[in-house]
Amino acid sequence: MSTQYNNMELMITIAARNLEDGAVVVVGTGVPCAAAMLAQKTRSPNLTILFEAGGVAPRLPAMPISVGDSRTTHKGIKATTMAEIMEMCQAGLVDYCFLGGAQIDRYGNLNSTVIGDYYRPKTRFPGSGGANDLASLTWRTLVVCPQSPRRFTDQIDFVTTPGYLTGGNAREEAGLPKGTGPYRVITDIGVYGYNETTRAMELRKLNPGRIVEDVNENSGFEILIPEEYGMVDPPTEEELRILREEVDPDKIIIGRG
Amino acid sequence: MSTQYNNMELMITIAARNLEDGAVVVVGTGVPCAAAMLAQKTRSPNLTILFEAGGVAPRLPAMPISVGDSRTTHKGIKATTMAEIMEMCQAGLVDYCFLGGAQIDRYGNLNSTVIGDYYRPKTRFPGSGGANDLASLTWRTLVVCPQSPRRFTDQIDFVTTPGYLTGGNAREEAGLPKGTGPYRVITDIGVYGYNETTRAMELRKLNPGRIVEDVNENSGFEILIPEEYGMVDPPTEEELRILREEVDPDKIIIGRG
Amino acid sequence: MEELKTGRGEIFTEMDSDSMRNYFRNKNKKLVSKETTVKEAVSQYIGNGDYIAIGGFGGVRIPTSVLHEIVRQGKKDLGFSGHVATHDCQILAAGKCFNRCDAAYIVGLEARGLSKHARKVFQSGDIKVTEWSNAALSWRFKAAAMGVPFLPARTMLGTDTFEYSAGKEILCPFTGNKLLALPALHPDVAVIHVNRADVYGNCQIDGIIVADDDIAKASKRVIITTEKIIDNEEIRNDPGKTIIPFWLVDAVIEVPFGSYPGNMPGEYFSDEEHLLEWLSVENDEERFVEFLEKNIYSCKNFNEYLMKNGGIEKMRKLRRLEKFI
Amino acid sequence: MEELKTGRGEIFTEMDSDSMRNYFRNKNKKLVSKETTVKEAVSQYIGNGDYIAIGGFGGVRIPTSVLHEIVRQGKKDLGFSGHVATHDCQILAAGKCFNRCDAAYIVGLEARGLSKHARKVFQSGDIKVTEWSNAALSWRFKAAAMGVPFLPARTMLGTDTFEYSAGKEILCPFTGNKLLALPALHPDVAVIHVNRADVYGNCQIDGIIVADDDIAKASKRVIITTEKIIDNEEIRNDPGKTIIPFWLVDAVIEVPFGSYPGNMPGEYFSDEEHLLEWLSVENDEERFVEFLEKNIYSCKNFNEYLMKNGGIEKMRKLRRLEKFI
Repeated sequence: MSTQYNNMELMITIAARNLEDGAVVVVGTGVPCAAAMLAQKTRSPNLTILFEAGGVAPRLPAMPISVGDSRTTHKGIKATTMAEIMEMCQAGLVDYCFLGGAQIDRYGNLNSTVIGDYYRPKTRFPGSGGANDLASLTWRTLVVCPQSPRRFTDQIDFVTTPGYLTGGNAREEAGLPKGTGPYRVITDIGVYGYNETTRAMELRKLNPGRIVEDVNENSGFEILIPEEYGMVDPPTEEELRILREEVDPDKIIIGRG
Repeated sequence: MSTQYNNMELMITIAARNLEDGAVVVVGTGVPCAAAMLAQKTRSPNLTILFEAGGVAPRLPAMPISVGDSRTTHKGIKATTMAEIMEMCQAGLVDYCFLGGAQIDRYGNLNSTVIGDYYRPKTRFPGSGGANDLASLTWRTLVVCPQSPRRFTDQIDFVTTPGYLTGGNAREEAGLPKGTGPYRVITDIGVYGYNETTRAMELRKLNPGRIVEDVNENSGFEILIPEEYGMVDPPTEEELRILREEVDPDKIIIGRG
Repeated sequence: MEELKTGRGEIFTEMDSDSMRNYFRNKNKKLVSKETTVKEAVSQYIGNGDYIAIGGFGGVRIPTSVLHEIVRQGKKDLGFSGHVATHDCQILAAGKCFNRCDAAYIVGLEARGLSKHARKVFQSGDIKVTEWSNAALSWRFKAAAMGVPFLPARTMLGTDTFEYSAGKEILCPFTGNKLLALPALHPDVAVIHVNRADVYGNCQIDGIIVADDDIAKASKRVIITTEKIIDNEEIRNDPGKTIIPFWLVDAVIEVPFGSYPGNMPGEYFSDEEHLLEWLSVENDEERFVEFLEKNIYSCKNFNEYLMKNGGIEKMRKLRRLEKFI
Repeated sequence: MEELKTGRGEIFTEMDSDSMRNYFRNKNKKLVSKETTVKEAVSQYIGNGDYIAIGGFGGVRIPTSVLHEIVRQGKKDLGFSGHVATHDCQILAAGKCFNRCDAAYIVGLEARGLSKHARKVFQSGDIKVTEWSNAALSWRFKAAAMGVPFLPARTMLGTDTFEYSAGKEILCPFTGNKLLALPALHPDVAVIHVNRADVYGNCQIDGIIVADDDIAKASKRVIITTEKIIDNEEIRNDPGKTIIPFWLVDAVIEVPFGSYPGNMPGEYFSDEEHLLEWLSVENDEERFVEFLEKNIYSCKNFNEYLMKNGGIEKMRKLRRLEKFI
């Protein structure tokens, strides 16, 4: 491997590869936005980027600091309301959303509300924001986060945002739109999907330089290891060049890796 | 009576006097629009005129031909959707609407849908349009129409638009907003209101030159005649001048009288 | 508890939000040109039996060129939403193109009077009609646009309009009050005329929107005719002005004077003479047949219709009427 | 049939559509000037215990001058909707102004990090919180704006966010599918900063609207601060651009740079240094007290706050950041 890159650069690159041309994605600030920009500048020029606060398909001049700041509508196709973006999601027009969270469980449920008792929380986090909506209403939820046993836990304190809930058909039975749900979890160790029947997290691909033991050593629950799984191709020089020179020249995001 | 005027001019003038300053009114083309314009130019400069198709508070340069034509937004405050106008009504912001109809019954219910059997109508009329909505959702419904026993009938073929339905509390029991309902019927003979308890039509004022017998001779149902009722003041010269010179100089509406 | 009522009317369109989600998922969302011709768009996107929604307001900002082409191509058994359908309804009635209708306002032309022919069609008993009000149809489109199967409202209750609708009475889950539930309305095709659009289908509209933002979102396919095609950069210079975004749109056609004889806000006023002529010829079967032959069937395209009705000189007059009211 | 669930959270605001209709009926709808001062508007229109909704998006197009004045006047026991409440929530938390909150996004400042002080307030157990999502709060405002007591949606189902909300599961009256019912949210007061308004309260907004069209309609009283006052003729020259109409508005105040240190689309970018300073001083109780004394309590008005943070020179820089991104 001739080219050096950090975990943040790796995760952004993998995430970008998951956004096919012609797709519609709702992104937040940071990693998701960087991944979407990288995708647009590589294999997916026709990727439509939305921001939940109302920005539609801007020509992003720089990384937004807020999902509602003026960069999110710069030379955009539409500047609208949060309700209209959410209604697009509800109507089935949006393929992907990108989320993170303080905790994630084996069914892809996310916690960004509280650690500890709800009424006397040890730690209060922001709450759902748009996460619950995007995960409920877009077709596929992508999660990007570094992996640790504390974050990957079945002792999730609060289900802020739905994954497959209790697994199996639970999600659809709860009334959430058919055919939606968690799709990929992209970490510094590997890329995970969900078992078609049980809806529990399972390995899809290992990151370069990782061994399969890393997967469950860094998870509080058991991630299924199928007989066959792939290896992530390392970021190409071209991907890294565009990411570093065009997407995030000030290293606001990739500098954290 | 030194000044001559026709029935149309009389009805428009009476209608205009019912629109107090600061009120909000949804109007259609024709008489309602002329009445609202006359009110604005006389005692109610702060009358806000809405058109159900989306026009808000225009400076009307001429009589609109359609409630959606470009005159309805000329130098207006807002140009919006039909849904937004209807939602303003539903939220309780709109004081008056003006309606007509092929038939009206003693409780102020209106028919503008069919004469005869619904499935094989003798005559098909346009239907509700916005009439049902405006009568359901604005505070007070004004009806302006020439009076005849055929039009004023208890054999109404179809309740397109709600008055007090079957009278008494029927309207509120049906789920329509509290405190709303028919307010005045302005005809060539008199001005009618509704009994506070039974909600049946009753005389409020007689038009100039009319006698009380004219009321029920020109109605298919019995209009209540209370012990006390008033007399309509004839249009003033000033009202007629403004109506003829400024509101409808081409005599498009008043020419029909 | 008293029984809650259901209107006896029929629902003509798809109700299931999940089916519609699948449909919208598979729409092409690439920024590609959708420029085509009126002939091609009608042939490709409107099939016999389809349910269509027409933008504008009956005689204001209507897609006349497409309506004529529907008649010319002899489309049959259409459904349509009569959400103040005036001249548009009259054109489709002339071609006997439909067999069912969600009716809020039909057969009339507002202050201009009633269409004798459209009335005859509706009085024949051959057309299935479900009654609604204007707000009800607006909110049915809005429900569809929002991706929910219904919206609650406080209109139509207690009337025959409700009785012959397909609405349902419900109780508010919070207050217990009676409300009207309106089912989402998802047309197969929307046909909308706009002031400006780029080739991808991003549209700007001047004046009232009526329900066209929601109709575009509610419909499976969207045909746009536009007074003029503008560059995508113009759209991007004022993103607050985009009413219909490209991913909803299947066809874009530049049709100057495309709302004629209707009014086009900011562009030209309605041709009242021609509209009155239309109403008048309906009184005489023979004259009506000739009139339709001249104005629709024998025209190879919309320009020919414009030329037969005064051409550039007439358009200039209607522009002046609009600009110097 | 399985039992339908109800969230255990509290509804903090008026639910009855008829009561709200009576309120709106009695609002003054005359076209009269509502110009006033921030001090006067806060004193007259915001009472202790009121529930407020804040326009913009936390750190974008926020009515900072009014938020500071609320703190300065020591308003207490407010409720508020945390519909991406970031710096706005942080300001109100600094003044310990509220005791209840509809929370979708609170205590954080998006990519900038979390507010230590706001978290402390929310972790104290003294604040009643009902959970929602961003879309849920948007739709709650929309229900109120539409004049209906609830709207259906397909979000939040199956999660703890639902469990701690005040939503209800319902079945669609048409399809039988499970849906979420969201109760209308009618704040006592909305406070919204806009790009341009006339003295009557007709407002134009550049860039995203977030939920401010609906918030203005949903609220009993509306306070508008505006970058500049424009003539009513400017409003009438482009009626398609009016987002908030005058009859909803109770107070209008011209406050240039009124969203500082937030971003104002089309005008100036956010002052990230000052926002980071604010986050940083929250780590030290003493420095935080001094910081608030300097930036809020000792300021006789908003201009003084701007002067203390770089004045005209700083504003010029932020304008350049916005205009030449």
